[in-house]
Amino acid sequence: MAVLADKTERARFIPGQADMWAFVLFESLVFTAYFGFYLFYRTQNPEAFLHSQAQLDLRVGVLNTLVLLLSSWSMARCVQSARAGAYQAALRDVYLTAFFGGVFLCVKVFEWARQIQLGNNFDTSDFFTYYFFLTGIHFVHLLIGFVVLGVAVYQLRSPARRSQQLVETCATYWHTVDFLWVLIFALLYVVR
Amino acid sequence: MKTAFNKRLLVVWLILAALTLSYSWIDHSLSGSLTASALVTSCVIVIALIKVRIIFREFMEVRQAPVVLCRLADAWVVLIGVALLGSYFIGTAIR
Amino acid sequence: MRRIDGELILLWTLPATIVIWLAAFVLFPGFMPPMSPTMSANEVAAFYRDNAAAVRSSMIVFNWFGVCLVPILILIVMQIRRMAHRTPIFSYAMLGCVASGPALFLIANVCWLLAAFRPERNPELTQLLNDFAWITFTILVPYLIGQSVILALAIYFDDQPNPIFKRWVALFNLLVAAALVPAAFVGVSLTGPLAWDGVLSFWVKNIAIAVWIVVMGIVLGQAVYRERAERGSRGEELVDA
Amino acid sequence: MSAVITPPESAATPPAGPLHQRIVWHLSRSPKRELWLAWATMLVFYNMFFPIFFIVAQVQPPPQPTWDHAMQVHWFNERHLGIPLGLGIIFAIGGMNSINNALIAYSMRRMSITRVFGYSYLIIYALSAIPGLYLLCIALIVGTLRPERNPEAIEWLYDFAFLSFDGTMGVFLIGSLIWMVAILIDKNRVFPKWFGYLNLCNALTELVVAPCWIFRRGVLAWNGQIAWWLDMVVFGVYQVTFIVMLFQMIRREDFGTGPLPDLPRKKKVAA
Repeated sequence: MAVLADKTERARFIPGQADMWAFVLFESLVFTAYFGFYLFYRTQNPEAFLHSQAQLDLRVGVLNTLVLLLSSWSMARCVQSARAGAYQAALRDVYLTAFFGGVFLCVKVFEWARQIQLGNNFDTSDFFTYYFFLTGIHFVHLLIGFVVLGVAVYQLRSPARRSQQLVETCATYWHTVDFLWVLIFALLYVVR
Repeated sequence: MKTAFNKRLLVVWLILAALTLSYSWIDHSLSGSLTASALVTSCVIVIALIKVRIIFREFMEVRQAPVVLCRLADAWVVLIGVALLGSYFIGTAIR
Repeated sequence: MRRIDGELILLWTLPATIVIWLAAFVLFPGFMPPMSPTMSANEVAAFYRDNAAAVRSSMIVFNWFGVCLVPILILIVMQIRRMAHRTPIFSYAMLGCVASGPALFLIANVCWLLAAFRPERNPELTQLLNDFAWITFTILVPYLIGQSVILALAIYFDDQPNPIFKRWVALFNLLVAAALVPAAFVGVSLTGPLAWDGVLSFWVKNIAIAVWIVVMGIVLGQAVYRERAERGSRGEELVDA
Repeated sequence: MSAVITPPESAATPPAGPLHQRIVWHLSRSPKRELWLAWATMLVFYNMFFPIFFIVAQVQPPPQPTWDHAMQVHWFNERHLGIPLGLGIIFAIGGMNSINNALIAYSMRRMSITRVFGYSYLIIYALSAIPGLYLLCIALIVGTLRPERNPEAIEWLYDFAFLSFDGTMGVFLIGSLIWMVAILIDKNRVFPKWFGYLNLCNALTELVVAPCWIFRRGVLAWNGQIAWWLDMVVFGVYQVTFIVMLFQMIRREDFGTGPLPDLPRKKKVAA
């Protein structure tokens, strides 16, 4: 009951800076263009793409997706804890997010190393060009995500700062990295 | 109050995880056949977009955002979907 | 307050720079008169074979002292800062121009030295290096034009009873900038006034640069000395305590 | 720093009259004339820059990296006048670029941050013009200079030009990031924060250009849809945005050190 009252009382609000949403929408357009080129050229030579794609291990992709979803989950919890004033819990959730992000990075590097061992380099086939390109640019976004998490930690640690808006902005960025991976995962591993 | 919120997020995560695992099932049911399939592709993209929309609404809290942002986020999901399926089917058609 | 100790030392490096540059310029056998762009590959190769020592020594000297104009340009930046402007935008723009001229010149310089390094090389490659060096040397004008025009604008906007530089310096700089423009079109032709040995691309451009250095050296010197005199008469400490 | 003169209030209001008179007033008499002049220079520079590369010299969009020697020589021959003339104009007006960078550096000076940002941006962009613009223009001009030159040497110039253009984005990338950080931590509200994030978008697409060093065909080659076309679109959006942003900044400029005031909405209409 209290929850309901609280919810209706609070006006609808934009989570974080509206500016970050401009980034999210613009950046997802850029990624949509990458994906569009990938899907288009895939249909021009489906056999070669399918043949290369068969060398990816779907289980690694599923694992990574679950890990990144976990990190997003804890980031979402962090925002709610911070909003409720539970800053210790919020900090713990950011660290948890960073931990899952780190696991994702390690699995990703491991997967790259394995593909290179199998002889699939950046320039060996069209599919692996796109694979390394899309996972690589996403990797860069994730690395920036760690800087963003650092900002969130910096905000949460001192009572003098604790800007809820900035924490939400950081979370919005992190979820963007997550949903971009959801798309990349679907397009690289499962699309036929 | 906190536990109530967390339960919802947990359910959201479980749904997302289930959708992710559904890919395993799709992949398994194809049992390694190397053929292009517009049906599989469409399903996969649609499932991914559903996941994206759930992330938008629940994790990114668009659900509680002003209506403009809600509509904008939904429009973006549709836009991405149209662009992806469009490039796939146009590519298939003019091959 | 900006510290000015040592400005005179930097200012007086200019005559030394001019002497060194002039000596190296005359020493390079390709400048007096400038090499013709219509030379065949074999002639170019023979030129570097026969004149290797002179090419090397002059270009090594240029390599050492090519950046010597930078302190002078920074002194001009400092004088622009004294002008009655509301923003430091002209001094910023001037600062952005300072390093690019020497950087492009050093590319030409390296190409000349490379051309002379292996006389037995395929003449076509030597000719390629020679072309690259000459085109780069001639076309390095964008920031020279830029700094002249920026300086002219800065002087024009210097609204005070006793401006840092007189108005004619602005006009002079615009004139120099105009004289440098034709050199940007050096690639249009291998013969005539625009070719790299032509009247406009070689003689007008290089004489304009030389005159600019001398004239700006003098007016800059006047401005620097005047600033010191003004500070002295106001009883300020010239020596940094 | 510069001596600040406060002009009488009457001098600060533009005279009534036709548009061109007001423009002349803004560029020569207005208290903000230095900034307006720099902005106008930027507008002129970019309005000449793109038409020259695309229409006069016709060196953009870039040709195929996969062409054989005969095609490359033919490509240079077709432009034997366009390249030296068009790129000659670039060399003649190149100095304007320094004024553009100075204006952007000034925007960082107006922020509540250390001067290091503005100076770093200025120097980085002054440096980046050499590999990113002038060197490749020189290679193209040398390529058109002698049609009878050995085709292998022509190929070397061809590769040099386009790889130098596409492949040296790092300097622009870091410059963009410096501007981004400056905007995001600024408390003077010089630019909206979303413009800071747009800098990040621009920086990220410049990363994507790097594979042109590896690929000779496909979307990541130096003329590829991702490495060149998409990058151009994002850069175009970014560029138009920053020109508009700087315009707004100059209109709001009050020559103070605190937060930039918002534009008085009503007054503008009345004037």
